[in-house]
Amino acid sequence: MDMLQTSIDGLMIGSTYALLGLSFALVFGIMRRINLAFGACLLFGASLAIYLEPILGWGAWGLFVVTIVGVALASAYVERLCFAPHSKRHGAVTAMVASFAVWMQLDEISSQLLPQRTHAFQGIEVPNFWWGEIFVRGDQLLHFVIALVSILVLYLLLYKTRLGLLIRATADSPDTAHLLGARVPWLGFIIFLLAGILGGLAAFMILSADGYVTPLFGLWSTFKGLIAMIIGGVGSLMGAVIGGLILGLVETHAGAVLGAEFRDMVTFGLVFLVLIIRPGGLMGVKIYRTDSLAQERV
Amino acid sequence: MLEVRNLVKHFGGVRAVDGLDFKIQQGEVFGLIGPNGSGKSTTVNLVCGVFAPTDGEILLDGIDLGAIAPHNRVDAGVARTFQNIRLFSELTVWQNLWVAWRDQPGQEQGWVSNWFGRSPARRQEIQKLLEFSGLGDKADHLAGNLAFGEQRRLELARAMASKPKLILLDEPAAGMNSAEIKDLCQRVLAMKEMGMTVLLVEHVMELVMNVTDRITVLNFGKPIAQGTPIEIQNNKLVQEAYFGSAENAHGGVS
Amino acid sequence: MYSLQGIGKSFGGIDVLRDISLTLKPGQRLGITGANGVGKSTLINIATGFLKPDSGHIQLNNKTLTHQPAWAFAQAGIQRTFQNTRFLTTANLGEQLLLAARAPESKRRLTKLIELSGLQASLHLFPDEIPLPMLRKAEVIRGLAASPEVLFLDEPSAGLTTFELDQFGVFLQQNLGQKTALVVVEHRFDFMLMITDSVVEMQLNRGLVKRGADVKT
Amino acid sequence: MDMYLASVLTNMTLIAFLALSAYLVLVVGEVSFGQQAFFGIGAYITASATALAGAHIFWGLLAGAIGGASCALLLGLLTIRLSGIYFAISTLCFAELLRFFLLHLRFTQSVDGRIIGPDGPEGFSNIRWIFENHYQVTDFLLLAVTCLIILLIVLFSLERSPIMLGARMVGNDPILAQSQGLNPTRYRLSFITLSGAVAGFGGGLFALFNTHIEPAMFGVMLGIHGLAYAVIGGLGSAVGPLLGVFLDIGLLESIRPLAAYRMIIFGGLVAFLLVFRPEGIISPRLVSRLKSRWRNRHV
Repeated sequence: MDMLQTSIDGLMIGSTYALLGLSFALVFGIMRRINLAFGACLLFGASLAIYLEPILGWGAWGLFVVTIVGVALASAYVERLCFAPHSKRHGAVTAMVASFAVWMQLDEISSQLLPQRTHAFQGIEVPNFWWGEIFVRGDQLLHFVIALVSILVLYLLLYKTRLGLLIRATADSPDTAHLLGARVPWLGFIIFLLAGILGGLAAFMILSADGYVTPLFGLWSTFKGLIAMIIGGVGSLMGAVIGGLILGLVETHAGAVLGAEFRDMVTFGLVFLVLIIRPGGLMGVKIYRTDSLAQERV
Repeated sequence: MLEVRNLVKHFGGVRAVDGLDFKIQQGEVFGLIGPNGSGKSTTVNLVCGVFAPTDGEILLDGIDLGAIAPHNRVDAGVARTFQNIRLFSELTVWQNLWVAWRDQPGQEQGWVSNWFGRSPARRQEIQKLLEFSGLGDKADHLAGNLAFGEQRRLELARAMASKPKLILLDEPAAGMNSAEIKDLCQRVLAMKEMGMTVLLVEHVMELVMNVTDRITVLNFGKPIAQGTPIEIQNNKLVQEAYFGSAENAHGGVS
Repeated sequence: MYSLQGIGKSFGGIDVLRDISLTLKPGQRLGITGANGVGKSTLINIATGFLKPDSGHIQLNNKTLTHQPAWAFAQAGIQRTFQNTRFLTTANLGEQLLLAARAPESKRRLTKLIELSGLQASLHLFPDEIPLPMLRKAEVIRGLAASPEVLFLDEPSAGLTTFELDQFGVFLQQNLGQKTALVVVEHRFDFMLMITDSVVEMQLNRGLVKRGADVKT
Repeated sequence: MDMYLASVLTNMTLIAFLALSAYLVLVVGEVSFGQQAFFGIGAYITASATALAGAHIFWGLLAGAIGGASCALLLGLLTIRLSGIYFAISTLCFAELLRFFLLHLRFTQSVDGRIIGPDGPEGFSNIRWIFENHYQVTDFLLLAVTCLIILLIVLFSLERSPIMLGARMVGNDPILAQSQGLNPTRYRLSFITLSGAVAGFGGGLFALFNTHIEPAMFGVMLGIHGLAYAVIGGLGSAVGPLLGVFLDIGLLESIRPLAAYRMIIFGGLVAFLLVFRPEGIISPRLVSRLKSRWRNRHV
């Protein structure tokens, strides 16, 4: 029974990791870029929300809205400053380092907004309940549902609309899409906004489940997102969702069996193994292969 | 229709295009030929905006294309195919057309249907275009899985999907065998019948001589002759510069 | 003696090369022509080790190279140029050429070749500051510095005017040396005839077909 | 010399080793988020060698460098197929795994009545070499700077040899490198190993200077800082990473009124700088220009 309880807890947490992973996969799958400042954007959004809460007085829903808007704004800022100027093929490293620099900046701004080490973060209250012998936290169940719905909305956006088609065409071949009239630089901006909104959702859910924010949240969420993306397959959206769920499962099980201190290490070990044995991840083999082919083209 | 005036393009010290003038009339198939490295592809890329010209003007219906950004040239009415096929291989055939799609001027549909793309009228039109390209039953195949000839036809259909005033065909016969070239001839002639204006850049003579109305011959970025296919074939200068030095005049099939 | 035997290669189920064979004696000069898309570039990439053939063997002086990595091909003495010229963007020309010539013998040869080509003035420049005809020469010098067994030129004429091409051809003829075999993939027939002594045409699915005097007009 | 100034300068010198090790990996075209691990391994080994085994500082630092190099070589061998982001993430994981190893490394001994040695998350305290040898901060600064200068001399002479150019070619265009007969794998492995040695050596000095080390010091942030310094400084010359270190630690950290806002300024500045100089301040082109100007003036 414990096994089952742990697995369900893992899936609930995994669903928020899936959103983090999706944010990375969106950016990497379409633009082949890594945004190191992602976690810092999340931290900034959360800090802004807590800072404004006494002023606005909207309670948990205020936190929800301000967090998402804050993260999206920060994400857009990062795109303009760090990614738009380095859109050429060789700009990947430079863009990554620039985003690291902005990470430091956003971190500092966040700690100016919230000078203490921990701050309470209020969640939306949902009663907990027992489902047979399994304890279900109401807020986690709500988050699980929100995560599923946002994944579904993202899917519909990407696969059923013209904007999504343009985004996918750009992922496939940016030059051709550009020549066919897609505004590729603008699409990059949209993608960062989308990633920001997803990240903001995830940030709200994770923080309200924990009940507090610390300055370490930025680094933590960057790691979780990257790892979820890598396990599932670099750049594959479906892979990122599966990777997030796997990450949640592995973490909770490792925590339950080996103890909390081993939790992170088991995931790092897992990622390292995945990279060495199957660099394309579980789902993203195709992107890995086209990337390495493109590198080898004479 | 399309008017090119004194077009010049330098790369470093190399003059890829060096003072090119020509005019294409509405409904005409216009050929641009010349040995490799004579500046044909550069001309295509200049018209499409991949390169900015060093000097000169490109006018489409009197509008200066130079002032229009490359990604807006499709909306301005210029569509093209590519020498090396460039399809979105992860998208289906239908989606490849829908990416490039523009509604017929005067029959634009609302943003809701634009957003989702699935209005019945539009589906019918896209299907018609697929039938024309001989891809009628392959709408849901991934473009990357099509055979070489089919990919070329899909590229052609995609260029037509944006309802351009002018279609540029950049070496559409490259790598084709003679049966495929014959098929391509038929298709280009059909496009002409539908009233489209085509700029054909090619060195497979079999295609050029059969479908074009007029031809300009380039050598080292400069036009050396202009005329109907028959005039060009009998032009001494062309024979000397082109057939004397180019690898073969018989369309790659000897 | 360099030989390709029965080379086959397919991409995604489509045969690009089928049973291609080719033998080169030291000092031989061979031209390869053919329409776009028949697999000339693929052939060069296989012959220089950048692609692995699906079938067939590659031998140099009775040593089998087929499954060696590309750098081993180069070390064995198979050099090439690239269609669009290929240089580092982060070092000046002189440094890059020097890298190609590691043995003292090659260094001497390199200095001589640089002198003959008139490249001295460009040595401190970055490749993107050097005009194309110079870069083409530099690329050939880079290939020739180590006195290779075989030198492959991939469309060396692209972007050159007739005059520049003539100069380039003369330069090649004078500096190839007795030992080095040359393979040129090219569209420009006049240039090809100038620097090669036989020409084969590559045809779709038919391999290499000898072209005789009929093309010499 | 002012104690504070001396310790800032020493810190800069020590971090410079880390930045240089990141630079060596960047030269062969890869990005590493894991150099801090080699730094940490070096620190632990040097500390153990001097404090536990009573080895001379020379052997202690050498052991640290060798330890860093062997870990880096192991990483290089394991990731031989990877490049780009795949390599970068694997270095991150590898570094965290090594840190985890340090977190669980318990090997305490009684030396002269004190219990010392690696003690899990508590770290390794009482590395008393600096006291036992009566080193002042300034003396240690002198030692560290001397080591850094020796390393720079080695790197500069490497810069003039075909090895460095070959490595740059492998990093810039592996295809071209292969056509020149260079084996990219060998270059990558040797430079990654070398970078491990440099980081390990720097880590050894770090341990001796700080007298206390713990696994938490060698987190990812340390490594990413080193990487950022190398990219900001530029890949043109080994001076680049030093310039990066100087800009951040030297210039901004030492202006105390700015301390609270340092990262806001530095972060924005770096991102902004990279827009205009994407290849870093000291780009290869700048170096080559300066060299040829120098030559023209002195011929």
